[in-house]
Amino acid sequence: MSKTILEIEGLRKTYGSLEVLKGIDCAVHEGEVIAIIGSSGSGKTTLLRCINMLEDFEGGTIRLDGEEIGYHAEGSMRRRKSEKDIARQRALTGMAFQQFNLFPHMTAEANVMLGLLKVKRLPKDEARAIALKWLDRVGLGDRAGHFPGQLSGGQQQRVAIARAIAMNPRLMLFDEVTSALDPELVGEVLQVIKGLAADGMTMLLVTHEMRFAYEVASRVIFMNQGVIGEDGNPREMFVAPKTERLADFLKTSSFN
Amino acid sequence: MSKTILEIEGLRKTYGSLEVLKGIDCAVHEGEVIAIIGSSGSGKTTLLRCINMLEDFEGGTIRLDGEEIGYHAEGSMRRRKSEKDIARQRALTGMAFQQFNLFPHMTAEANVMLGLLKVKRLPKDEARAIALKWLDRVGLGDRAGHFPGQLSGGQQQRVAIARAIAMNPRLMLFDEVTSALDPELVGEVLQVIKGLAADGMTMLLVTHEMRFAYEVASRVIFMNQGVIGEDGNPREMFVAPKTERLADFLKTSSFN
Amino acid sequence: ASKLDDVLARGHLVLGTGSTNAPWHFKSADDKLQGFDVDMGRIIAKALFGDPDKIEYVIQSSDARIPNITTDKVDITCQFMTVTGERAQQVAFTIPYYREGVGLMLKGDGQYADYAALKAAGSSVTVSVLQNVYAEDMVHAALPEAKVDQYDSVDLIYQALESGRSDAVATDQSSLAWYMAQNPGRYKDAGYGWNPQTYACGVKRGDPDWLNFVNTALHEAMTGVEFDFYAKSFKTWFGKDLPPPAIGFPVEFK
Amino acid sequence: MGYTLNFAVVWRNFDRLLEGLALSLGLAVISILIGAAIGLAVAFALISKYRAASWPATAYVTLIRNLPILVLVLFAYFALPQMGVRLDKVESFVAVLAIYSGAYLAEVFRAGLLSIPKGLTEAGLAIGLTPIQIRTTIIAPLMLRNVLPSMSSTIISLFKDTSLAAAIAVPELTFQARKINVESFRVIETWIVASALYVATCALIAALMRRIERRLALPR
Amino acid sequence: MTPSFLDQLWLARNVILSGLGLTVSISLLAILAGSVLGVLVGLSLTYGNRLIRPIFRVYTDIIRGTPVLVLVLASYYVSSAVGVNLDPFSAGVLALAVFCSSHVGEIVRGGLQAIPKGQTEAAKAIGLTFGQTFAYVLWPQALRQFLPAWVNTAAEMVKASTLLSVIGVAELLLRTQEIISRNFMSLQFYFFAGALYFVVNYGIERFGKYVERKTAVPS
Ligand SMILES: Nc1ncnc2c1ncn2[C@@H]1O[C@H](COP(=O)(O)OP(=O)(O)OP(=O)(O)O)[C@@H](O)[C@H]1O
Ligand SMILES: Nc1ncnc2c1ncn2[C@@H]1O[C@H](COP(=O)(O)OP(=O)(O)OP(=O)(O)O)[C@@H](O)[C@H]1O
Ligand SMILES: [Mg+2]
Ligand SMILES: [Mg+2]
Repeated sequence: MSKTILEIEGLRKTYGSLEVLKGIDCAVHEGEVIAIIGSSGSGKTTLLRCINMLEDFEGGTIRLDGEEIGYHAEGSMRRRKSEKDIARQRALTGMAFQQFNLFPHMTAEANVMLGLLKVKRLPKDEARAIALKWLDRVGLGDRAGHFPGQLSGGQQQRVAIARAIAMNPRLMLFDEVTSALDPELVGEVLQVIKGLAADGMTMLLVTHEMRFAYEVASRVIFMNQGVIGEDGNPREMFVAPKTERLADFLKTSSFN
Repeated sequence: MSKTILEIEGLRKTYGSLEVLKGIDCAVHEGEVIAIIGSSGSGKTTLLRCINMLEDFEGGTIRLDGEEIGYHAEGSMRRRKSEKDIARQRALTGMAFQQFNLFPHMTAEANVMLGLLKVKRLPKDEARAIALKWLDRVGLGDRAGHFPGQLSGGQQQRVAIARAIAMNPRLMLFDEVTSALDPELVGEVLQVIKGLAADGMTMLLVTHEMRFAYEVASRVIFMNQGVIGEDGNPREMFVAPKTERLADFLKTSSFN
Repeated sequence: ASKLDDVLARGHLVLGTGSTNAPWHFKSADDKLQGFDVDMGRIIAKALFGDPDKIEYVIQSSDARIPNITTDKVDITCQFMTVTGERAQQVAFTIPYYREGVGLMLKGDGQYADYAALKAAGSSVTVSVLQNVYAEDMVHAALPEAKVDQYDSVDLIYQALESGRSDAVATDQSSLAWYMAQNPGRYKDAGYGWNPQTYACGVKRGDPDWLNFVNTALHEAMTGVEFDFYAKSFKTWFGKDLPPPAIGFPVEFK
Repeated sequence: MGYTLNFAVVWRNFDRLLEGLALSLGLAVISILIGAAIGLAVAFALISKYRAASWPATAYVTLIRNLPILVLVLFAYFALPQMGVRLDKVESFVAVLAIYSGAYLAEVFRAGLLSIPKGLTEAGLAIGLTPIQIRTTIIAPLMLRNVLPSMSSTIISLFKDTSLAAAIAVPELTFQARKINVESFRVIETWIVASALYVATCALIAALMRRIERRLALPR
Repeated sequence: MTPSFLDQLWLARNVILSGLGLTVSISLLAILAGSVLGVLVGLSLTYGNRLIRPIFRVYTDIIRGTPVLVLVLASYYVSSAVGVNLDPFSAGVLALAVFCSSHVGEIVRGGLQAIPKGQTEAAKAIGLTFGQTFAYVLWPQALRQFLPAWVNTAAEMVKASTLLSVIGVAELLLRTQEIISRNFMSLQFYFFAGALYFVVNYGIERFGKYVERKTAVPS
């Protein structure tokens, strides 16, 4: 098996008195495409947000290419890294959100270029070339000058993905990127993700589309009440779930 | 065949220079459940909106139980009816929208009661009883006092349907009532619609869920570029489309 | 050191006054400050520097008269300040330079002919006055039942009469005289005067040298070597010739 | 510096300040209530698709909002009688402040109206409500909730504008303060106390508005 | 009457113009300084820590509740009490700027808080630091959002500049009163001044609309 990109050990996260992640252990290898499934509130989103340090977490470690994310040890103490360090680390992972979160005051192109210019500090020409390349890849080469308000939901989501990918991240995180879309537009976005998978991009994707998880994922993680309930090959898991929980979940989901 | 409820003749509707409905002819009989399918922009929503006079239209007539909707002849002229008359006619059809459009400052119960009180001018007790009955029917008897912000999308959509149904309409119009919902919540709403169909409610429903159209509809209308492309029995149409257009459409849709 | 020394060292006088009340302190058509109050300042400047023009004016509203003295924004304020005991606790008043009385002005073609008619009309009369010390009591001393409306600028009390908001204006006779002279034939004096008050300049308390100097300057303008200056100003703003002070025993010690 | 604060005169006249404050509040409440009614009607006119409604509404708002209120006060009090309209001083000030509030609140309301999704109107139409019923039962109550935060500062400004009534001898707080000033010359002391009254009242208004906001807030 | 008003107006033209000029410069300075200060206030209100936020909360609440006239008097007299001898013009501009800052502060806070949280998160996710997020993502969006309210405040500053007449700044209103005290044509000159104020404010309003249009994001 290829190199380990992401290593999560004993990850714990609470909101007030609510323990949302109760100790997650998991390793992700280069080129894997992992679908994270599970019922609402099981902690899928929270897991992705911790990996990208959009949430602080109380316990455990996350390592990206061997480097600890967000915290470092100081003696026996655990200290949050500086905002600057964290910003640098965040740039190593790309994230696409359910609500797209495009910057409404910038064109598609400018949305993609922002990180390249300000984080990677590329010269403008180079940034533009990369932005256009990726907008092209997601099928929006002709929409580079459009503002988010002028794009359909599916197009906006594709720009958001291009924005994340253009940073050349080690790891892409997708959080239900199709669930705010009309069914007709879902296809466009799934197509883009399939393309990335074919390119060998390492991806973690939270999804409700079991069919899609089945088709594209090399591995499936089933989250259940803050822990990993099952973890394995989609063909095996979907056909013969080991736990009753997963079997129930698959029954209510729109897979069959 | 039973009594004709709705008769549409030569319906034409333009937005500026764009002709969206190019002459629709169609009759709906009591108790029919008609699924309207067709690609984006084909005029499905516009058709429903014309039936409910949410849009003025330029040509043709729509009759509900024999009474012309929205317009009346004055000599050789066609005149828009008074706002009051139109409001009365609108109350004869119920409509549920993709975006629910619940009134956020009213509880579920108050949402349902509003039309009963203000349009039907029922006494408060009676209105409340009817509202509760319908909320119960859609499985939300225990949520009557909740505000829309406190309900899930699926629950909100069910309240919206209850709000329309409670007015005891002759005809229900549904415009993609499930497409703003997370896949997990879609089932709840479809269940409610199936129940209404079983009760013999006459319904027109625009949908992207081919499976659902197949299961519940007694008749399917395929809209294509502003006209009715095909009209018939779902079993026949889906299995052996007569036109190439419909065949193409079914191929790209998520039916199979 | 005394303010007197400061002023002399500075080379000009800082005078606080207003700019919107004729004939006391107002602007000429070519935007020069003028009026009787201004001339009092000029008399002091002349006594200081031999040049009445060595003045820096600080324009201030009525509200600002006292604070500007107490916070040293001005050396002296001459701005038709009525002398009262209460005020004298906060600033030091100079010797008075004018004695004012209140008069009543009516519209020339108005409903009321004179003071007697006003008084007879009782409470149906409204009088407009400038916000002032005991303005209400002042009006009631002459017209016990009249309604009183107070405004914060002179033009508005005239405006009130003009637009029929009031039936009479009660204010300084000097101001009325000036106004009637500017608008001949439109207004008339009701022919009654009362409520004497004196106007004096004010300086900061606790500086006897400065107060004494200013008093001397004003005194000598009213009775001594600068009498011509004072009399000329008096004639300009009040239209009256002053008889020269009697020669011999100083009148103020009689 | 040589000035010592002495509040004795102010306390002696404190009841006059309070009377003035009461009048200020009265003026503000009446004017703003009338103004809110005007503003609501004008706001609907502003967003109307009929030019016959939107044009006069726009003209009204533009004209009134860009004039110093003092000019309006003087106009109503001194110039209107010469045109045959004669209101007494309180009436004429209330009329002016109401018209002035109307213009400001109309803008506030307009913004609120624009933020209400069109779908709600359509849902109302679909159950057979008339346009008027939709405005009164759905749009107005929702809009009011939306605009409460921005209304609070508008109302505070309008309350403070009651001080302009002093110009036409309405004995509200500023007028009383000035009267005490000219009588006693204790300008600094009087203004300290008067403005403390203004600040306190404004804080009270703001707190009240926040309370209404919380009361009307929709559960989620 | 009419011809003589025009005569008087002609006589007073330079005085009125100088008053108008002063009014415009007071307003511009106050708006500029007040906006810069107000942005700082707004930032503190939005992002300040537990210590800073209440301080600025109290600051804005007090300043907003105080009559501008009192701020003007206070700035003029208090400044001299603490030994900074401000001339009336500077003291007046300072007072207006402080007043302006309390309004702008609230406006900025409102604008920033109206931006969906997702925007910050998306910016963080591509690795922008807080400063960059603010500069490229939050501020430009907030700016568009609060422009209309800011224009209102600017117009309010013009109207508030009249209060500087109390400490003797010869702005348009005081100039007008000076003219009136000479010729006693109160209404005519007040209304003329009103018309000039209208022109200035209307100019600001048009300018605001223009900037709004210019910066509008197509949708
Ligand atoms: N900011 C927050 N404060 C408090 N609780 C939160 C917060 N965010 C999430 N939670 C809670 O944490 C739990 C896990 O949330 P999370 O969003 O990770 O679930 P999820 O698996 O992504 O669900 P979904 O499929 O609905 O998106 C839920 O119970 C949720 O209510
Ligand atoms: N208010 C409007 N102004 C102008 N054009 C409009 C308007 N509403 C709809 N259209 C246009 O009319 C056409 C038909 O729209 P309609 O919403 O009826 O399509 P639809 O079949 O419901 O599509 P979808 O499946 O995407 O909902 C589209 O081309 C649309 O762009
Ligand atoms: Mg989630
Ligand atoms: Mg549609």
